[in-house]
Amino acid sequence: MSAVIREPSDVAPAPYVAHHFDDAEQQFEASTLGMWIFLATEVLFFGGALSAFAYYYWQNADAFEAASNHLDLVAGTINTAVLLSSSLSMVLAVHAAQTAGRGRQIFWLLVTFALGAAFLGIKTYEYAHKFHEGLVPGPFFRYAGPNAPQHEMFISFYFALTGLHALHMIIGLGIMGTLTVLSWRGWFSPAYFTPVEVSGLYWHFVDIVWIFLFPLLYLLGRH
Amino acid sequence: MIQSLPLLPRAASTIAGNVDALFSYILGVSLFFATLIAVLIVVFAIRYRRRPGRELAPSSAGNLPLEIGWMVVPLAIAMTMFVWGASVFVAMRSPPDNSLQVYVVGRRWMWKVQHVEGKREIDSLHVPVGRPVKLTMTSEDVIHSFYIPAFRLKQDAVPGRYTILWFEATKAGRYHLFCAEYCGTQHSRMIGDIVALEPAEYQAWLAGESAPGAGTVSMVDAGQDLFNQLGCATCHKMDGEGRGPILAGVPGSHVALANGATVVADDSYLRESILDPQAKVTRGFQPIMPTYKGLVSEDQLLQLIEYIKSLQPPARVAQAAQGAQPAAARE
Amino acid sequence: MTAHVTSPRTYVFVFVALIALTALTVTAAQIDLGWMNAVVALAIATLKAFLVVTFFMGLRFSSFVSRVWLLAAVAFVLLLLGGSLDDLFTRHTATYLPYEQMDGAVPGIGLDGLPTRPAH
Amino acid sequence: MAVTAFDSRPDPSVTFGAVHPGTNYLNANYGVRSWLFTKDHKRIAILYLVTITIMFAVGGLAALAIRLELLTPAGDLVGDDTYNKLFTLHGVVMVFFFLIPAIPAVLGNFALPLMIGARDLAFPRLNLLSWYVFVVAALFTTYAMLTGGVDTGWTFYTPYSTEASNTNVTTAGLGIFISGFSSILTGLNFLVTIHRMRAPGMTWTRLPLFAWGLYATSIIFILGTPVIAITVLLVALERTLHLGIFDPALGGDPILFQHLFWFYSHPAVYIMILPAMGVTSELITCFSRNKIFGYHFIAASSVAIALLGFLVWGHHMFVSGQSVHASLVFSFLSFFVAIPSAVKVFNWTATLYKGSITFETPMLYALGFIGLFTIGGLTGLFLAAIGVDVHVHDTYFIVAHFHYIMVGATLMGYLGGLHYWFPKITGRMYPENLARVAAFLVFIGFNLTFFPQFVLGYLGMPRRYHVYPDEFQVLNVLSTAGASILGVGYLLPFLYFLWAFRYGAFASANPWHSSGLEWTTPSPPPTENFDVTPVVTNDPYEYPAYVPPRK
Repeated sequence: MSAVIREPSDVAPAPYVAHHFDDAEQQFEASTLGMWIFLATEVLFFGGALSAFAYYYWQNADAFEAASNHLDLVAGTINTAVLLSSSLSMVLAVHAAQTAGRGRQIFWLLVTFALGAAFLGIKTYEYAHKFHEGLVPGPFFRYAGPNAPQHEMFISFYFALTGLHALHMIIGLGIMGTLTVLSWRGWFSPAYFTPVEVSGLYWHFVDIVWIFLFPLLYLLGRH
Repeated sequence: MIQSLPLLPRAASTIAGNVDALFSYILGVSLFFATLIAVLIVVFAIRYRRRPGRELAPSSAGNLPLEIGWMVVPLAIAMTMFVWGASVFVAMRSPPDNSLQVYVVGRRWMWKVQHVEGKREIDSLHVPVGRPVKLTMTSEDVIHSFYIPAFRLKQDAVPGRYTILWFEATKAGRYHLFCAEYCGTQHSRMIGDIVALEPAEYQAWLAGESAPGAGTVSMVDAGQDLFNQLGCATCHKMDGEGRGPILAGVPGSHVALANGATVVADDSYLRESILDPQAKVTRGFQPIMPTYKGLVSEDQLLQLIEYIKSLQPPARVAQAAQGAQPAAARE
Repeated sequence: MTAHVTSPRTYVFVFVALIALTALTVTAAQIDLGWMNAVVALAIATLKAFLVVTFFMGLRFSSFVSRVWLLAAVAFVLLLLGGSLDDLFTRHTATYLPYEQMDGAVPGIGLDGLPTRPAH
Repeated sequence: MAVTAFDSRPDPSVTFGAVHPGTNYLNANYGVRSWLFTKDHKRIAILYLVTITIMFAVGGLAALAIRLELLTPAGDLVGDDTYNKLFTLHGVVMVFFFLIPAIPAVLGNFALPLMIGARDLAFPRLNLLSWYVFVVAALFTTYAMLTGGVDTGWTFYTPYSTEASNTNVTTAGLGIFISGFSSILTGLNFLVTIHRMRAPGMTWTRLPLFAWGLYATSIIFILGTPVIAITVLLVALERTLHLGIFDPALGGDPILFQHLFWFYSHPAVYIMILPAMGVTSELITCFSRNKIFGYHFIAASSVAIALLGFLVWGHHMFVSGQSVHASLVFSFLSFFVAIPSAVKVFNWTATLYKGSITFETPMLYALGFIGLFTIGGLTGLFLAAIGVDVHVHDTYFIVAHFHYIMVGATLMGYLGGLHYWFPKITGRMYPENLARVAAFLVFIGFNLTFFPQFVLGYLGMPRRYHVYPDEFQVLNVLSTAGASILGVGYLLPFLYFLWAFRYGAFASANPWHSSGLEWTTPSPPPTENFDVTPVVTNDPYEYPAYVPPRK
């Protein structure tokens, strides 16, 4: 195979382009594709747990629906709204990075951070309540009604799914904090906003997970 | 040693012939293709090896009809294997209505068999030749798998549900029973015998004494002899004055252990306590009992357990009965 | 650098739609639709996820490969779900019972012991 | 164009033991820090090579102990629990810490950017991170093994793993969970690299077949690994936090665990074999000096195997209590995997036709791969046919089958690739004759070890058996004898590679006269791989045209 030698580019690449990329375009395309593929992995990660949930829901529909009524619908609905709002502020942060300066970037990143923290706060309140009620799997499980084993399994799923989701939220908060610092240092501009864009993809994905968890966990038995 | 090298297992059930025929068919196809590939590679390797003076010419880099051919032909052959395999499998999973019902419970690490007539067996199963037998199985702990190589049959025994296996033995004899699903420490010792008997012998066996092969001595009597012979009675005294706990009433009861836990004194516990006495020491007693591993056979163990189960404490019958109740798994 | 800048007005519209769909799904859950309740809830959730993916995550501007991978991921979850549910739906021959209920459920079967479980 | 066959042996004019001139990735900088903080894919490949070699030694020693124990029917060497921990150690270490990362993380990491004309993988820092994650996972698992071991088998079946086992299941499970991230990051990196980092002119139909194999493998890394991750995580949470997902007392279904487990673990076999197939494609065409036969079909069959691999997991569950309907569907689908596998074997064989074949060590391994893979693949037919599988499931027939595929074939590919790229990795040649001896030892030893196990399995000897009936002894003795030959065969390359790294003759840029892009840059390559970005103008494997005329 004859390797035809291409003339090296005369133009020095921008400082934010890593050495092994040809240009910022290639770097942006690689980074966003990388995040999409990572999200494909995440889909299967939550999908595995949700498949198990569906498998048991099919067998114990009545018990699961009854157990679902033990969850706090108001808290869950508020949390859904909070998380959707954080997605809006995240997308506005990306927009700010694409078009505006540090001030608006930092503002929207901090709003996103605050809404994410609010979500976790409400979640903590819910968890505390469940512990208090004895609706926690294991030796402290207290439930006297019928189908107690299935209730305990539902509660297991509740903690497993929302716990994994909360873990993703905590990682997301870490990313928001990092982005804020980087933005304050003036990293992002309309010419280079790849980290904000990629982090946004992650944040929205965590939102989507909640969009599915909310009806499956909170709404099954309301009728 | 060479005489004991068989290449095919014995075949002793109605389905075994079908399985072997299917096996032979796939083996034949496999041998054909393996030989074809091997011969082609060897011939090409010799014929087209690098030699001085041989011209190096580009050969064809592909051939569509050939590619389609070696996709379609193997697929067609594979489909015959699927249909045959599926039909054998459906037969394996369709017990006839006139099957003899037997119940099997797997537990670590034994097979407990119970015949409808009330006869019980452990790690063996007596069946009549020429009559379909349907096993309904479950497990008390983890997954086990009831495997009879001579019958070419296997089915997992799964905790929490029933699974079914049926067969019809064609030849009288004694066949291996293996647990094929890994189930912990003594998985490889969870084996037994399938004893296929002629119908008349089977009826005689069914009417005979409780312990298979025990002759006129019942398991309880044999167990009592062993109990005295091994010196168990020196410590496990009936009056509570010995260095070991009173054994009467223990089977089936909840035993509080030295480590604070509680166990249900089932057969496995009794067995473990004889073979590995330090594992679960009853609360209030010293871990001084020696192991009887290697000193008692599996049969003798069962006789001992049977004997221990037969012990009746005069004043504690009620308590023992209460302890033997199936307690809920979670309190 | 490829920047597909979408106007904030679009984002706000999508956000409002998402909130409205949340209200709708909470309302629909209160009405007894039988087995359709779960279907409706999942359909609304899927629509919401579609809005987020398309607008907030900008899938409409992203590469063909990204879309293929996203679809593949969803398809593989459905595959896992479908394969395991197919097994579950067609177990005609096996009765599924919790272990505790099995004792005595079939004449002749005696379970004289219990699973040894670590103390919970 | 017809040219005379060509002597491919290394250039004898290079001096033995002298210092290689020029700066390359190995001598660009020195010191521990320059390795532990490297972002160079070639150095990370070597870090992986060292790590998985250690893990291979650990798993291999366990295998040795298992085979020694099985010399006699009685359990006389080790106790029951020790034996169970040994095969679990062997399985967990070999599957998750050797076979899965072996070819992708070592050979793929090293060769992929070179083969497609990139300066590095798309995410070099992520690449280093994935090695660190891998080391942490390996340490976790090793810790679990050292502090009492695990006795569940590598399959971690519930309820045994959640309820019954009193061993370090949680720690080992977390180790596997963490190693999953390493796999995912590696797969992600490969996918993005192949999509976005190809040199100008490197179109999809010019992509080397090893890169196609890595792409197919990465599909499974991305779509399969997360499912095993969540599954072992749920098992670990069940043991520690008392979640009740698989608990039979709550109505938990052990079969569900098996669905989730095999959804990943069946494709995981293809994680091991697909890159080995890619390596074999490279080797067969290179040492036949013949354009690969049916390039498009070999490339497409890799992706087909990766995708079909996700449709067949239920064939591990024919006797588990899975419904008859589901078993029939999974059996039907399983047979389709045979087609792309057959396509590959036929195309490799056809590539030899009218070639100019030489038998250097990599070629011996490639031919050995075809042999072992053919046997392993054909015995897969027995297992897809449910009627036979019911008999041989969980017997030594299965053990033999998956060792032929996962170990025999994969290690043939791995060792073949290691010999093939050794000159590129180190700039030195390995001792050819000794290497050929080792290749024969591996092939003979492997067959002697595992072929008797097919017979054992059909006779009915179940797997994971510590003690076994006397009639199985002869075949077990044969198997153990084979294992000792195999052990020597695996030890030899380790020793002469170490020797050759220091004392081997210098290699030219292209000692095999291969057509690949990686051979256009010096051996060893500079840190940036290519001084100028190559532009590809030809199809791959333009062999007769490429081979220089004989002297």
